[in-house]
Amino acid sequence: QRTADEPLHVGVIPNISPDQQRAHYEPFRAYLEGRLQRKVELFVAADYAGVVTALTAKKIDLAYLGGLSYVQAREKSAVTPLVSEVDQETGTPEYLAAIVVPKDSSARSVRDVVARGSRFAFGDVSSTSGSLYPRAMIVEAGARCEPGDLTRCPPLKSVRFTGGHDATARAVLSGSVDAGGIELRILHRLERQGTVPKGGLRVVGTHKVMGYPWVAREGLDGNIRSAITDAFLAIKDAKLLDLLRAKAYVRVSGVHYADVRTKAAELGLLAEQGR
Amino acid sequence: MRIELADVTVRFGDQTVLEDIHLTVAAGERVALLGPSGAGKTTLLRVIVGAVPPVTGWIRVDGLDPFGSRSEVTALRRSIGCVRQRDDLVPGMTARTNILAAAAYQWRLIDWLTVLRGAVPRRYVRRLTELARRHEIEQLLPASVERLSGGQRQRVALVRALLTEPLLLLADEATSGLDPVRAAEVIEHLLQTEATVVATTHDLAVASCFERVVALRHGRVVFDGAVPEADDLSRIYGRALVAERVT
Amino acid sequence: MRIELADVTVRFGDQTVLEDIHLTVAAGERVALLGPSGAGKTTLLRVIVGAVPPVTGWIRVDGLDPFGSRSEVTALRRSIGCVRQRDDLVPGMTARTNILAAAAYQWRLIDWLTVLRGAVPRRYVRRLTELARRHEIEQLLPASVERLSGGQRQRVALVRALLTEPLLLLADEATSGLDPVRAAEVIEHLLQTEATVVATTHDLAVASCFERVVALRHGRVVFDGAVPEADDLSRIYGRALVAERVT
Amino acid sequence: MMTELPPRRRALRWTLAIGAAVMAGWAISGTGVGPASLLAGREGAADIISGLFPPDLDGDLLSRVAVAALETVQISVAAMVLSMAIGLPLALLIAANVEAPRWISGVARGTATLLRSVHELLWALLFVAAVGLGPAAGVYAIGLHSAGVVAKLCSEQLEAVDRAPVETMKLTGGSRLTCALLGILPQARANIASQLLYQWECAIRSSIVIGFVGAGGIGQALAIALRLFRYQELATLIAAVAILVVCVDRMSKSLRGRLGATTRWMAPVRPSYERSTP
Amino acid sequence: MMTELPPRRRALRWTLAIGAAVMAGWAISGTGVGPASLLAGREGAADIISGLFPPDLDGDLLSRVAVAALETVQISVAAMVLSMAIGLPLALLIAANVEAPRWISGVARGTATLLRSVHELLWALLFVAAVGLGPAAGVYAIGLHSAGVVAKLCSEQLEAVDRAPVETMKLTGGSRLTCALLGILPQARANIASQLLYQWECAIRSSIVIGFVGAGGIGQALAIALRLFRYQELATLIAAVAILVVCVDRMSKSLRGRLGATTRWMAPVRPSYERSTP
Ligand SMILES: Nc1ncnc2c1ncn2[C@@H]1O[C@H](COP(=O)(O)OP(=O)(O)OP(=O)(O)O)[C@@H](O)[C@H]1O
Ligand SMILES: Nc1ncnc2c1ncn2[C@@H]1O[C@H](COP(=O)(O)OP(=O)(O)OP(=O)(O)O)[C@@H](O)[C@H]1O
Ligand SMILES: [Mg+2]
Ligand SMILES: [Mg+2]
Repeated sequence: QRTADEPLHVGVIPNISPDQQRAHYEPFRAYLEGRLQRKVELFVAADYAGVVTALTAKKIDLAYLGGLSYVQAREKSAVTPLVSEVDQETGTPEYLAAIVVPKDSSARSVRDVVARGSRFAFGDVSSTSGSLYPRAMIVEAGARCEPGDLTRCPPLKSVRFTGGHDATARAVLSGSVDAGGIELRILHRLERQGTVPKGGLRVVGTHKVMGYPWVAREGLDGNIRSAITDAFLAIKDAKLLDLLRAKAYVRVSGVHYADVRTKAAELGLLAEQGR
Repeated sequence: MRIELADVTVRFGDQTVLEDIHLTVAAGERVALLGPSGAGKTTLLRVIVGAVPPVTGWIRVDGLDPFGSRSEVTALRRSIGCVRQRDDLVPGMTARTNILAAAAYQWRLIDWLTVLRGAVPRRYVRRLTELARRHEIEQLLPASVERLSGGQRQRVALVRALLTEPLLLLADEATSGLDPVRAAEVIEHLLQTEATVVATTHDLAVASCFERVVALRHGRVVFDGAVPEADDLSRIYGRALVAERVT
Repeated sequence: MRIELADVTVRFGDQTVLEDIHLTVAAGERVALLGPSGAGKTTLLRVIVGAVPPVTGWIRVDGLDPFGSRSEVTALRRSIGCVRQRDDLVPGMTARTNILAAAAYQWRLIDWLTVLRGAVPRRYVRRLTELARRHEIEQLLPASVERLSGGQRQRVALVRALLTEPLLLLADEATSGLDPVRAAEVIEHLLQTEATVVATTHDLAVASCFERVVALRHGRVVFDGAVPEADDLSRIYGRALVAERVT
Repeated sequence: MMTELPPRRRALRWTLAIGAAVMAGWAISGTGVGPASLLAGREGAADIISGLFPPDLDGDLLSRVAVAALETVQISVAAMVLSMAIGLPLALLIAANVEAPRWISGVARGTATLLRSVHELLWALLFVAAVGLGPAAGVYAIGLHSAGVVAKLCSEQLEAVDRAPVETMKLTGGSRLTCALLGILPQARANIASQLLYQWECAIRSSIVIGFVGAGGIGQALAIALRLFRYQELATLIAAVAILVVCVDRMSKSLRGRLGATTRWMAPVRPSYERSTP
Repeated sequence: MMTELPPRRRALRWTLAIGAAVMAGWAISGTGVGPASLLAGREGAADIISGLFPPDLDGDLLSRVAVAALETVQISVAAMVLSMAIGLPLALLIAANVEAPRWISGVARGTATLLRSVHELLWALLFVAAVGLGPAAGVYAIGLHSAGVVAKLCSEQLEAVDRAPVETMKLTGGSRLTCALLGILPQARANIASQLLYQWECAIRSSIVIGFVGAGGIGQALAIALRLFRYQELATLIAAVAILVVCVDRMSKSLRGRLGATTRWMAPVRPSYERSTP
């Protein structure tokens, strides 16, 4: 496979980036290169599917993925999570997924949402906080979601995928759906930006989600792995941390994502056929 | 319609195709345009109708400038009928629609609907029937023009030019591809109309039916008068041979 | 090349265009095909070259079936030269390339490269120069064919048909659009070649240069022999008028 | 192509050819395209492809796919209605030989360029905000984008007609409208019809992208299957799209034949006529 | 269009027309497209649109956009090289008037349909597995898809040429190859060139979808801006794409003019010739 002097290929999905800076990961790349003493090539992709495919095909060495995408990749190839970020809002590696309704909705809880047969919107199918956990929450609240056909969850009247968190927020706001699943910190960000009026959406339920892991591909040399882990743990530069939307980094392993994995398997979000 | 050309010169690139043409055709006059291939006959007709701008010169047709304002040009062109040397029927339409299309600028809504139904608008029924009978294309009217033979197409184009009863008829080799009987009939018909006629031809028998013959050679008028004699012909074509061949 | 047609009938839809044609043309014979417009002249030529399949009949050209196996057809067609009634030069190419393209099946790689450079492959230089001089199109060779006048295009098409020195020359109104001098020269040239010639024409003067005239009417042969007399002509065209007009 | 050109144009032609070659070289080397990397990666590709087989032919899935396909057809047809309503008039205004007043045709050209240079995905964003999630947003998004393409492609088909017949109409007094309707359109209609059918095909394919933002149809199913790496299901869906595309392609072919766009070609080499020896 | 048809064909025509109308009605009502919903939603749309203004014209961003645009051009040019290399030979084989042996043209047609009915996004997936993230995957994805489209569109342009010149070549012994190269291609080249330039335009736009594979260029920037809800940045990027598209459109227009695809139209109504009164 790869030799030591070949560059390290890193795949990144821009999750949320700081308000001031754009998704311009050059400082991060330079940092990593400096720490690892080897060339780093960074690919910023807009979609998990591409990064996961490249990771499991061993075309990239390190990837920044959502929890769900990680367990999907784990199904196909022995990838390992190295570190995850400490969230700036919660102060823990976990962040929050939420179910929201319009402010004048009479629904007070997720159970209300389900019981009323609402029209429901998820974000991107493969989003942990916009799809997996909201789905888990409504199932807990009594919806009977089919693992085969993801668009049927009786008694919910209809289930749609909007493709993104902001689209979900807009859909709920405009009333084209009655409730939606969204990542809470993104909702806050949208409120700060003014895209969503403050208080326009009401949170009726939240669930903790294990943070985004940095994942190493199958067969990546152990020395490099630990060097990468150390590099993340050693980030002190506030600007760099801000760019990565983290307070700090903590070591993680597969067990941290066991819950994600079980839920995904139950709800049909893992490919049934495995490899 | 009276045609006046003064000092008309046409160039394509650095090739001078018409040089210093002075020509006046009185209203109602019938002129045959003779000349060897490449002499500029087609170009002259195109200048008159406003399709080829001369580099210098002065042109009036019935007092109107074919390169003048849009309304002037439109008014002028509506009284012109053209039979062109190059085959110019609209493929994919029937012969009938091709003919009627020549008058489309006069159509009212009802005419459009009638033609869409594949029929002939009432105001054109008489004239079309008469013309079609005269040139024996009645059978061919409903056929798509791709199916017609060369001579049949030629007659369709002729009937199309005559449909609007033009005041000026520009006929560019209107009898080529027609058998001698038809050719004679066509010329007879052209000469019967009230229109001013300018017709190019290579057929000396045809030319001899016209009261006036203008001959071009290398873009210049080399003969203008009644039907040319044998020595005029050798001036026109540049060879004595002509006299021999044309019995 | 010897042409034999027996019992050939052609229909388009329910219209019978050629009926029961029996015709034999000996190798080297020159035949003029006469007939009113729509008689089936063009169709007959197209049958001989294998472009229109008859519904019944038997056709052999030099013993080969123009509707036979691919190799048979190819061998046959390579000895045929065509001048078609409808304008068929390839637009966007120069006159020179148009002419050379007729021989493209004989090109070697070097010829392709030469033509791509805009020059004439050596093996065609002599013949092309000679033909172009004879029909006075030397000046026109480098011009794009859209720029040419009707008669100029006609001559280019003629030179194209002659370039390959065909054994059978099918000329569909090859002199239409040409002035009398040129027309005479073209016919003279056709008759000088060694080829079997079948030429349609509406020009009786042209027909009279041929040793044999075949006339069609409504798809049937109505005359076959030497140059027709006036009463034959009225049989061909269906009117006595002809005799009067052709002086 | 094979003209003896004046030296100036000849030089220009060479410059252009060399420029194009250099550009191609720059692009290929810059993007790292090459057979080596493809060969090296054939395993990864083979993995994915083998993952596609056998396609999932489960009855339940098939019936869902059928419903989704119907929805896709519905979306694409509605989008085509919209795009024809907007695109065809624009095409008429743009085509140079229709000779619409210069400023009008300039505006039409600008509009068409704008419509088609904004990607369906971005139009979808706008219309999801306006009319909410669902097929309607998809229809507007695809329809508007496609209107721009229809305007461009059809105007070129209009421009490609033989000009002699149109010129004759014009020279004998035909107005711009009659020339367009009776001279240009009848000549171009077969090619326009086939461009429209091609656009329909594109609309069907575009609904895949639009499925990603929740417009429904096969697109949505594809998006889900893709995101969840359900390759066998993906294979079924790809096949469904391919079948739709093939159907439209067939229609297009037969329609072109009927309208006479394809050269009704020469006699068959072996016709089925009776041969009687004389 | 305006033919007196035999009753059978006439009935067929009516059936088709009514069928099309019914289908359109079904599609429109089924997708809920209509002016009412648009009117109701104009605020949402206005919100998004106003969010786009003012476009972000920050110097740093602009320079990054310029680099991205260059990258996009690079990707799209490389993709075009690929798609021409595959698509043009297929087009020749498919075109009915080239008369390639039936089974070969059938295979070519099938290949082209397959290539283009698989969406770029799915091709991208395959090539990400093969060559990893990056521009190369994007080039292959766009190139292959586009090859299918090139094959279809160009084969139709080949079929649309005047058949008389080709027939003459054929009747005097021309082989299929010489007929294609000397009879068909020269007639179609202007329209083929413009179809290729249109495909280039499409390749530029497709690179948006290809942001998926981290291929770089404006596509990636757009995808990211979309993901991060940066609408003002999005506006800048949309404008950049539009500018590229306009440039290609201009090139296409001038090339068509040069190659003579557009009717070099009649004399201007007011030419600038000297008028001397006699
Ligand atoms: N559009 C053009 N561009 C360049 N040259 C042209 C163009 N049209 C005509 N010519 C040239 O102008 C000359 C005169 O052409 P024109 O068509 O007027 O001849 P003509 O007298 O009608 O000949 P013919 O009897 O052969 O039809 C020819 O040499 C021709 O090549
Ligand atoms: N492809 C076709 N489809 C239907 N009818 C056709 C077709 N080609 C020719 N015809 C018809 O066949 C008849 C004979 O046509 P042909 O072209 O052979 O006549 P021609 O003798 O060459 O006449 P001309 O002297 O006018 O060229 C005509 O009535 C014509 O309408
Ligand atoms: Mg002329
Ligand atoms: Mg004929």
